[in-house]
Formats: sequence, structure tokens, C-alpha cells
Amino acid sequence: MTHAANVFSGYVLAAVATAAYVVWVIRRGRTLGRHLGIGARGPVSDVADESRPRD
Amino acid sequence: MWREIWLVCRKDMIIEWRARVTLVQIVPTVLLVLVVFAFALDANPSLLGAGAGGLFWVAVLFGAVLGAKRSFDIEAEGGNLDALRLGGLVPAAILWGKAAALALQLVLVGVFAAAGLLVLYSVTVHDWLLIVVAGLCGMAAFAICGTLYGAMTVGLRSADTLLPLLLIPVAAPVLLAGTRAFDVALGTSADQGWSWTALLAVVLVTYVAVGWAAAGPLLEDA
Amino acid sequence: MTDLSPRHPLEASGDRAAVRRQMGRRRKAVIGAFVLLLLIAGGAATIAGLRNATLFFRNADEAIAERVELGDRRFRLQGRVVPASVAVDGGVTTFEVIHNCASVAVRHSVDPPDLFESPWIPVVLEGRWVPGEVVTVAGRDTHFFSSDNMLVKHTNEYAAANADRIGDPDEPPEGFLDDCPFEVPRL
Amino acid sequence: MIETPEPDLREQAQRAGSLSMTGSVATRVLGVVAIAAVGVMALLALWISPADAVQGDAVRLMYVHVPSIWVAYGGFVLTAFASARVLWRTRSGVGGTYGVIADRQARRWDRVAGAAAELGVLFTALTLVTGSLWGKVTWGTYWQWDARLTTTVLLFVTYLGYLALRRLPAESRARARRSAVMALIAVVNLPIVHYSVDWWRTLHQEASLNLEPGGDRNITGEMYWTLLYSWATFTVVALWIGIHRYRVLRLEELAEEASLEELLAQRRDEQAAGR
Repeated sequence: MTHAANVFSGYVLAAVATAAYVVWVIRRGRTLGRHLGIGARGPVSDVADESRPRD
Repeated sequence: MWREIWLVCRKDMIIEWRARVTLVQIVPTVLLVLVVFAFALDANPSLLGAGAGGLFWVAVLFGAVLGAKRSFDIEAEGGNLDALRLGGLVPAAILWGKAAALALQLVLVGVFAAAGLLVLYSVTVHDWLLIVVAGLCGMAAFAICGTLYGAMTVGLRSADTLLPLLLIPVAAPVLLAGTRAFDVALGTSADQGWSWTALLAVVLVTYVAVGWAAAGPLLEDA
Repeated sequence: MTDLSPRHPLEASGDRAAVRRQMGRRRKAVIGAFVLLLLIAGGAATIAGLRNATLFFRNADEAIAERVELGDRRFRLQGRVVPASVAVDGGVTTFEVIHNCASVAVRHSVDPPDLFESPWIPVVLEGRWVPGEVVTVAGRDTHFFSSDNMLVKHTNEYAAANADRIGDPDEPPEGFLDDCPFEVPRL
Repeated sequence: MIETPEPDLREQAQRAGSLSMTGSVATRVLGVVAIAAVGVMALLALWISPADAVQGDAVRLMYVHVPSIWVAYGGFVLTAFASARVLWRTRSGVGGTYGVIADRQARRWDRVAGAAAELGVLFTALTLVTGSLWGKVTWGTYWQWDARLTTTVLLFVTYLGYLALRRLPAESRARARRSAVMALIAVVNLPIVHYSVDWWRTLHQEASLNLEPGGDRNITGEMYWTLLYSWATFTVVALWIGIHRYRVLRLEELAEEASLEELLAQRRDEQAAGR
């Protein structure tokens, strides 16, 4: 009985934790993208990596 | 190089001699840790003897965190670190000089903590040589770690809270090996004390190597 | 006359420390390699030394050999449970564990975990030596091990439960008892 | 005075037609593959693969526990590699030729290090939790201070510290360099964790998969393939999240720069108004 319960909770925990992280990452990307107004230019992967040099 | 290390070390020791922060603040705090543990374990005095080795190292680690913080606090004020570098000192010399000074201060802390153990916990020492060798290796390792992470967090606003989080996991091998060696030297365990001391030495050499590699990137233009 | 010869940027910067650093780089690499070598050698030596240091448990044969040093101190004991020796009396489970052909009689005072039921399972027990005449599969002994905590140390072998198993489940693991001068009774 | 209307960013994002700002065709495909793979994995691990002869159903925790730590190892190794590149790229700052490209590449590697370390921490946490649950049903205890468990928890805390160090506000190049040094210190613990079961006596069992050629395998066929499949699944999932996380880190940098520019503009306006 405890075997099944532990296996079950292990899988559920792993799934929930990973899913929560996925959602957090994607939502954070959306929020930041909107904040920066990148939405109009398409997803960030298409925006050139134009890190400006220091000095 | 050696001269430069000596200069930095002497500078830190002079500052310590004038301000006496280690002697007047860190040593009493470490002794207080031992006293508080004694209160907490009062109901079972035999536990005090059994845990003496571990408590010693926990207390010294605590002292090392405080010492590392202090060691870089004096550099953060007024851009001292930049001044040292502009004075032509090699980053490695700054790092090793500060580490040496911190190690000396930790030895001071350790001597007081050991005296505290003898008095408060009434332990008996079976093997003084093991205590001294393991103690010196462990404190040198603490000092190097402390200096590295001190340099990493110098001038950061949340350095006070971050330093223990960074330092304690890295210092854990020292804590483990030091405790085992002390347990043997205090006669509470039948382990192989010198093997653990050898592990301490290896950890020490590892930190020296890492410090060697990291001094440049950390201090050059951080 | 002005010197118009091109300068190395390091020279031009007038940073003597930087010049020295550049020159010292090769020597640094040699020392670095030396330190690394020392580190590997030292690490290997220590690991060899600590391999036998008892960090977590003592095997049954070592526990018997070190009985005098251990005295009445607590330590962890490891061995495989002999299926035929298991007996439950009230809350106390008695059994024997074998490692390297040394057998230790155990009195365990707490309910064992589920996997204790599997034959020849390796277990780690926490407790101490207690003097007392006992008879084990290996002969007479002057001490037994009094334990109050049992951990099942399952092996790294995995096999399907429903596969056809060869021989009876009471069979000891292959080669485990080969060099032993005694016979182990079966269930 | 003519008022220019504020552009509705939300609307713009919707017009861009993307569910996520950090997605691309590649990540979308990867995401679908990952989710499908997880479904198949659940079926394989919980249903099709057999129960263990000794452990029974508890063995099914292995298919989460072991791949998690493998992916975490991979993440930490990638962090160390990327950190080495950060230091290597930004060393020798003398002269101007190195400047722009080197700095850009260093920043990219720094982002790789950050994203990989975060995934490593997540999967180490999963390893610890599932291992604890597994330990309860097999060993009979949730936790023991044996060498493997202790070193793993230290690994976890060390990288938590690394992430904390990364979050501290600082000049971006100094921050990248500083955290790179720490990542290189932290990765030393990795071989210790992995070989702890061989070097010391532990309650934890030794590695089941012998990776040396010709080494014998301690797992029977179906379980072995399920384990390998789970590992592949975890890798795909980690890659998918990792790419997104990398892009989010890029966005964070952009946001930081933007806010800095905004502040500068404000200051300029103030001065202009004051004059």
C-alpha cells in the first residue's frame, strides 16, 4: 500500500514541479516581452542578439 | 610575490591589532556558541563529550564566516581594494595575504575554542599532534574558502546574508573530516584519524589550486 | 628623435605588473600542472586510505574482529540475513547476518521494514555488542548484537518479479557462501 | 501638443501570434515532442515495465529518480563548461580588438550557465525528493547521512548559493565573471557525488549501469530500456525548458538595460527642465 502511495506521490511531485517551472518560465518570458514591446517584432528568438559592448 | 603576500598579511594583522575585532568580538561569539550548546545539551552531559569535536568545528566555521566578512569589510570601505591593485600588487598576492591573515586569526579563535572545550565540556585529549595538525589544516582551508568567497561578495549589498550560504556547503568537507579527526584525537571514536587528516590536507590543496586559478578573474577588474 | 617603433600594448600601458604577469604565465602553467598532479596523487592516496575506513557501517566479519575496540559503543553492522534463522518473539526479532563467512547473532527490538522479508537481503543495523552465549551457524559466540534500528541495504540488481526464477528463493546469492567452512541450514 | 497613443503591447503580442514570447518553431516542436514523450514514459514506467523481484512496485521510482540526477549532472557540467568559456573569453582585456565580439559571446555563455544551473537545481531537488520516497519503502527510512545522500544535498545547497550569487545586482561583466568562478569551484563536488558510492561505504546502492564497454548490466531488459527511455525523455524536457529559460535571461538583460536607459533619459529631462 505505502509502496503504491510513495510511487504515486513521487511521480506527481516530479510532474507538478516540472510543470510549474515550465509555466513560470514561459509566463515570465511573456511578461518581460510585453514590457519591452517585443511582441510586435515577434518572439525573442527572432530578435537579434544585439548586446551592446561596454566601453 | 612572497614579499607582497607578507605586506598584505601584515597590513591586515595591524588593522586587527588596532581594532581587535577578532579578539573582542569573534572569539567571544565563538565561545558563546559553545556555551549555548552546553545549555542546550545540559540534560545529557555525555552528549557534550561525544559531540565536542563536531561542536568545535561548527563554532570555528561560524568564526570563519564572521572573519571572512570582516576581512573584506575593511577593503570595501573607500575603495581600498582598488587602491591595493593600483598600488601594483598582483591579485594573487592580495588573495593569499588576506587568506594568511584570516588563517592566523582563525588559529587564535581555534585556540580559545579548544580551551573552551577543555574547560566547559571536560574532554581529555589523547593525541595532541593529531589535534594540532588537523586543526591547522582545517583552519587554513576555512581561511582560503572564506577569502575566496569574501572576494566574490565584496561590496555587494546582501553579502552579509549570502556569504554563509556560499561558504558553509563548500566548507562542509572540512567540517566532516575535521570532526572525524578530532573525535579520534579526543578518544570518542575508533576511526582512522590520520586518514581524515590526510583528506583535510587534500581539501586544503584543492582550495589552494582553486584560489590560484581564481585570484585573477576575481580581483583583476571585478 | 622620437621613438616610433610599435609597442606591445602591455608595454605601452606602462603596467609593469601586467608585463610581469604575462611573463609569469608559462611558469604559472607549470606550477599549475604540478599542483594538479599533486592533487590527483593525494586524492588517490586518501581515497585508498579511506576506502577501508568505516564511514557508515562495519561488515559482520570486521565487527567481530574489532569487538574489543568497539566495546559497548554504538556502531552500524552490515550483513545478509540468513532466512532460516529469523524468529519473531513478541516485539523482538532474532536472526543472524553473514558477511565474509562471519555470522553475527542479532536481537532486533523494533519492527523491521517490509523488505526484511526477502531472503538473503543485506541489512544495516544500528546498535552495540552485548555479552551473552549464543549459537550461530558458524559455531558458538560470546556476544550478540543488540539493535534498535534496521535499514535494508538493497542491492543494485533489478530483475522482473514475474520472470521464471531459477532455483528456490531460499538459495543464497551466487558464490556468497562458497568459501565458508560451515553449512547454512535451509528453511 | 499632439498626443501619441501608447502602443498596446498586449495586442501586439497577440498579433505576433505567439503563445509564448520565448517560443519559436523549433521550441514548439520540441515542446510537443517532450509532452508526448512524457506521456509514453508514464505508460512505460507505471504500466508496461515489470515490478522488481525484491522491491515490487517501488522500483518504478527509479525511472524518475535516476534520470533526474543524470540531467542535473548534465546541467552542472554544462554550467561549468559555459563558465570556463566566460572566463576564457573575457580574460586578457588588454587592447581593443577583443572587445565587442568577445563580450557578446561571454554574455551568451553566461546565460547558458545560468539556465543550465537552474535546471540542475530543479532536477537535483526532484532526485532528493523521489530518492527520499524510494528510501522510505526500501531502506525503511526517508533520510540517512551516508556519503551519497550527504554529498548530494551539499551539491544542491552549493548551486542554490550559485543562483543566489547570480541574482545579486552588479555590473553584468563582473557578475558573469564572479559567478563563473563559483561554478568552477562548485563543479568539483560533482565527481565526489558520483563516485561516493564506490569510494565510501554507503547505504545507497552502487551504480547499476556499468558504462564501461563489456561491463555487466545489473538490470534486466525491459527495466533497462525503460530507464534509458526515461532518461531521453528527461533530456528532451530539460532542453525544451532550458532554451526558453535562456531566452528569458536574454529578456531580463534587455529589461535591465531598458530601465537603465529610462533612468538616464529621466535624468536628462530633469537637467533640461532645470536649466
